[in-house]
Amino acid sequence: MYMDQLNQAVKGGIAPFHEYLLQGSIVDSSKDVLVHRLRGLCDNADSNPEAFHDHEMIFSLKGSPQQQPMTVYLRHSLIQTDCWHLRYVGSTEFGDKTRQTLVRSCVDIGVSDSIVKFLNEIGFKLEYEFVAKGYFFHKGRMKVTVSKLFKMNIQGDVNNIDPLTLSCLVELSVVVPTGQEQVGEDMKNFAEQLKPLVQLEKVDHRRQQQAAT
Amino acid sequence: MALAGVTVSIEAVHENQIQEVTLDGQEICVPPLSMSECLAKSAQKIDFAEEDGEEKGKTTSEEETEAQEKESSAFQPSLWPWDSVRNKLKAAYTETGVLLDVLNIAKEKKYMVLAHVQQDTNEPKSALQILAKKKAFGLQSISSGLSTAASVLMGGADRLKKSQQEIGNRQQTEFHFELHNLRQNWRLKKVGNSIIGDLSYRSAGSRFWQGGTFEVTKNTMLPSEQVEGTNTHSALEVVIPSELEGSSYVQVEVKHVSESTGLMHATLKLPNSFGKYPADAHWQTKLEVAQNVLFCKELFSQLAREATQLKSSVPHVVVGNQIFTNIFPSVQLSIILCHATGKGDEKSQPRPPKVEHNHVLEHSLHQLLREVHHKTLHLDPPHPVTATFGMTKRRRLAGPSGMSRADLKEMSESETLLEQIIKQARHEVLRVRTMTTIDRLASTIPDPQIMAHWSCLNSSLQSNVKIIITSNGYDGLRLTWQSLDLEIGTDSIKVVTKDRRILMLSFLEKELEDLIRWQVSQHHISLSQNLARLMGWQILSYNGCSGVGEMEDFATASSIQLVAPNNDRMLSIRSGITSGLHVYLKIDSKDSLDPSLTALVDPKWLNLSGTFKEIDMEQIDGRNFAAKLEFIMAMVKQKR
Amino acid sequence: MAENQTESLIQAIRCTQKLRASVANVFQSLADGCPVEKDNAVAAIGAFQESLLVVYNDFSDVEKVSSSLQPLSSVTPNSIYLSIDPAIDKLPVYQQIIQSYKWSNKVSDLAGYAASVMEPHAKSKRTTQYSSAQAKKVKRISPTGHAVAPTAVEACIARLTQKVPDISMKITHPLGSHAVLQLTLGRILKAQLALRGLIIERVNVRGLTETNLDESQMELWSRSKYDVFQKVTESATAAVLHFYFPHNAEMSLYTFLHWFQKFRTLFSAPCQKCGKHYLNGLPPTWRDLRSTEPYHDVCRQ
Amino acid sequence: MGVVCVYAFPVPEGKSGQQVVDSLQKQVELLGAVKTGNFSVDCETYQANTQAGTLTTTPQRLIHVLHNSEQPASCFSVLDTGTTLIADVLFDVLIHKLTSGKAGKEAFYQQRKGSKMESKGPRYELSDFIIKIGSVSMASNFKGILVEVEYSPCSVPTECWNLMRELMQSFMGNVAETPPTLVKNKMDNFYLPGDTINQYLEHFTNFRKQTVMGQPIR
Repeated sequence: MYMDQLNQAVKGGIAPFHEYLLQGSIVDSSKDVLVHRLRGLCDNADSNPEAFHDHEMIFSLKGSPQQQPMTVYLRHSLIQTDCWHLRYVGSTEFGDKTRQTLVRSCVDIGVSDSIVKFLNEIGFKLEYEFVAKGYFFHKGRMKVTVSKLFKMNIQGDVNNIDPLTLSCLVELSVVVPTGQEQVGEDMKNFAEQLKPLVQLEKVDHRRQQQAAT
Repeated sequence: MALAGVTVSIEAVHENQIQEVTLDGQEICVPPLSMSECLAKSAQKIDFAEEDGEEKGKTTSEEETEAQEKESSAFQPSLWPWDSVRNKLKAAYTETGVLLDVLNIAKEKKYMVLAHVQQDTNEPKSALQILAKKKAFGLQSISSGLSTAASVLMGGADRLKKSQQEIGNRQQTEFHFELHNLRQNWRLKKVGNSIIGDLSYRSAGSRFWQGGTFEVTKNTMLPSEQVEGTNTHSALEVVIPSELEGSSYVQVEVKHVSESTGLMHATLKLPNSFGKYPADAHWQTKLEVAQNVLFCKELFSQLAREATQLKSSVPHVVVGNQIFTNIFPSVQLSIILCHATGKGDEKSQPRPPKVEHNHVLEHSLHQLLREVHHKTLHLDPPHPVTATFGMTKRRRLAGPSGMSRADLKEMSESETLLEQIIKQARHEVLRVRTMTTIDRLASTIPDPQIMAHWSCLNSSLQSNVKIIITSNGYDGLRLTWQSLDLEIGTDSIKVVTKDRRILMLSFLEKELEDLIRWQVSQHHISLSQNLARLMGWQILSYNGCSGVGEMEDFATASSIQLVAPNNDRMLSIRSGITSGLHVYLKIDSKDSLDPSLTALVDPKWLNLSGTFKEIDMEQIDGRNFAAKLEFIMAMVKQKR
Repeated sequence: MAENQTESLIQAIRCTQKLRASVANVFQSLADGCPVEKDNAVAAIGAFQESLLVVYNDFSDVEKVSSSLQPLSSVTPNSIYLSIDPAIDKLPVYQQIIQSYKWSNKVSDLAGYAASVMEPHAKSKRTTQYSSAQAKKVKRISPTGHAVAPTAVEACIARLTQKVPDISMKITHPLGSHAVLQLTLGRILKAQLALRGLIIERVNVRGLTETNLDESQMELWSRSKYDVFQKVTESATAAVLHFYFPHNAEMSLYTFLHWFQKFRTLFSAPCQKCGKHYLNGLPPTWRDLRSTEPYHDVCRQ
Repeated sequence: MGVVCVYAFPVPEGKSGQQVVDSLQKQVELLGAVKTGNFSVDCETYQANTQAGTLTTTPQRLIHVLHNSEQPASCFSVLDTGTTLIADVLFDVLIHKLTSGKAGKEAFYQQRKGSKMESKGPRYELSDFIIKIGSVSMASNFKGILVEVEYSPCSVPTECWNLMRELMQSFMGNVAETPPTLVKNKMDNFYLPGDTINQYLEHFTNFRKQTVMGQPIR
């Protein structure tokens, strides 16, 4: 069943999945409190929070002006080093203001370790890269990550890193097959419970980018 | 250094004060004082009686000034040695002043800590004796003041402690304290005015529809009204939904259909004591029992759902609170949910004949459901963290590692609880059958010996047993062993013999029995073969399936012909599975030789004649066949 | 002097006995009492006096004899009385010893011959139920291979690792104290060996790339999905039965491993009988138990 | 992952491809192999979109995207430089994004016309061997026959080459005299799923070249 759906999607060339996303940030000093709260709220309260340590590289393909640039996000786990993950994120659906969360189509692809070479050879260029460290929680299918971002002093060297800011990025996300709308509500409710500590909101990246430029 | 001139360092004479000179002239020195002792001593030197009212304010006000004061006043006693006597009248007044100061200092910790001085009470005392004449009065006044102050303080502390304890004791029986305890073990929330708790397994991964909410109320009954002897009175009561009251368990039985005719009405009768727990049981037990009821219900409903959905050649039957399924022909597995409400509506039911409840299977059922729960919660965390969540690591890597179709298929397969428990039950039945068969054969067949070696590492679906067939007294001779390895699976037994023959046996005991009996008959032949070789006899022929003689019920008899070293005696041994063991001996006698053949020169031709005669093995001395055969061989040879 | 000593000792003992008897007599008569009659009284007193006199005499005897005895110093060890023994030279001890020595030498020689003569028979047969004394002795050494301390198992495995270099071994204890050996044979296969003490209870052979579906299931129980490894498992099981020496578990483990390491050439060695690799979809999956040469399943006999 | 050898089986003159396939099938069945369904390996080739303008910075690369029914969860992409990427099947979506223009914009890559090749046929199992007899077609024209033999328990070619050769020669004859070049180059290494795909790609490229040689350029 899953395969059928997938094949259809592949043939149609549309991403079969949508990501619902809320973002926020918290200063380092309060991070422990948040982690503590999350442990209580999420599943597996009995075990220690799962730590992660990833290296993310952002590649983009820019051709002539007639061509729409294309960006992909490549993540490599530094804990399970055989795991590489390529992600393509579609444009955000903003039309609907009533939506509780940011919704965007996405394609998640597990890839083998030759991916960097492959991307370079078909014309992709490395835009920037960073290292993310932090904790992962889940409640049902909701993913919560508390990650600290580090900038890399030397390109490609994941050990020589410095923290980017004095705060942590908090993300609440769910990836579901197209057409499951009630997820947003669940996420909003969950975000409410973290309220005084961290404000999870839908972030308009485009507006941010415009503000920056 | 040298150019700068000679440096002269000055230090105090290293000399200790002599405390006592003993009769033999030895000097006992006062050990040098440490810094704190020094301070304590100089503090004691202060004649507080000397201080007047003006200074009082200063001492309390500032630490540093006080310290300075101390230093300056430290020498006063020596300057005014006799003044204390003169000021006797003034002393009474000053004393109270000092006490006030001390209390001030003691109360406000920031000025001074009293601990050090108290520790050194012994030492000052000896000093006190020496200085007694000089300033006995002043010091005594200080020490008495201090002790009064200390006792006041201690008294206060004691009272505080006592009151604290009293409060604690009182609270233990109180509602809020209990609630606090409850809160630590169970999920509670407040809705309106009532407190609702949840005893379901949802937070542990269960997806069962039935909720397990309970209400927490205050116990209005006073402890005095309680029946004496029950010291478990608690101020808190829990109200459990009626469908979760009582207690329950899941009964698993494996039985032979032929043995119990009225299968369908083998409804479970509960022992009378079961399902009742005192109405005033502690809330913890109540909740635990209720939780168990809920768990059993979930387990049973899950199994029942699977039973109806599962397609099998013999359909599973779900009747009321019972599930029946055939695991082998005429062997039935029944899973029954027993729920006793414990409401006293129990009719005095006749005790049913004791049916064997399989605790192992019940336990593994519980374990299986808990595993399901665990799996719904404990998903593999994604790495990198953006990766798709909800897949195992293996599944995530399936694409990039190019996993084959077979592996993927294997991974996606999952078994239902019912299937798993049926498998386990099958294995269990099979194992018990094998065990009893081997034991029965081992006890009925005295010669050779059958030994079974059950392996200590078993899984719930597989176990191994090695069967070794030996003859008593000859087990040092490894070649004569007949051994096989049985791997008991879920519905068949795989047999590997020592010479690497693979046999698959079905679930029928008969097959195993036949196999072992056949191996026993084979053992006799191989034993004779090896014995013959060792005794110097020759093996003329060996026939694994001899066609002559009595027909066996199954398989075939085997036979072996042996000839003595001198070629004049011959033994023929025939070992059949059902026909038993027969030994025939041929002794050729020259007299019985055909007279026409006497012309033959070569004596070997003489051996052609003669008839085989059966030896009555019963009459031969020896413990078992091996010993008897050896005896025969030796005897026959010797006669020559 | 020694003679005198003993004689006087004997005499002293005798006197003491006498004294004892007389004293006993006195008391006896006292205890018996006597019918008190007028004329009898004097006689009775006389008799009593007499018996007392005897006691007195005896006592003085004892005293006399005891005075003649020399006090024995209790410190002196008994060995001092060796000197009391007669002169060695006069006794035939030496000859006797020589003789018995020769005799025992002869016995041991003959026993040696007998042993060498009887050895082939003895090896072949019985744990001798005839000579019961020996049988009992044999019985007492019951196999202990199953009850070996985990540390001893580890030490044994460490020894075996050196002896069988082709196999890399890892000890795990998945369930309790009994070890499960994880064997990896080159790039060919891996195997699990369930041990009880040092006795092999189960072998399971699987492919190098075969992974466990989930961690909870032990590899020991999941059968390989490849026919070839199932066949090898069967061969190994049969070999375990063959190499089973309950009295020398380490040896049986070693011989098994030694045999098992020949599966290094599972895919590459041709059958010794038909000279081919391939037969019915399988390579030679049997290794001869003695020569360890590869054979196809059907080619081995 | 076992060792896989892929051979192009020649179609003699005067025989149709179907006849050869049939006779091979019969041979394999005689060996005792059991048919276990069908298989397919397909290959699609993409090239950089050169029409988009002269300013393009995209290198002139060919991307071959292959799927093997034996690895249903994977999508293989091979560049003409030899770089092989193995990814989830969802990678197709990304390829689609790369090749489809949006909102009037041009795409980076475009599909080569009529380049889709496929090898399809029955799949047999013989003990631990998997034998696949595939007919290669390019744009629904028959191009030739590819026989794939996999020995799954072993993943080092040197170990099991002789074993495999004996089996292969028993139904293919001299075709399987030596290992395929790709396997020969890494006899002593572990065989990986990507190697199978590269063998197929090599054969596909050969077939394509033959076509080009055989037919005058249009």
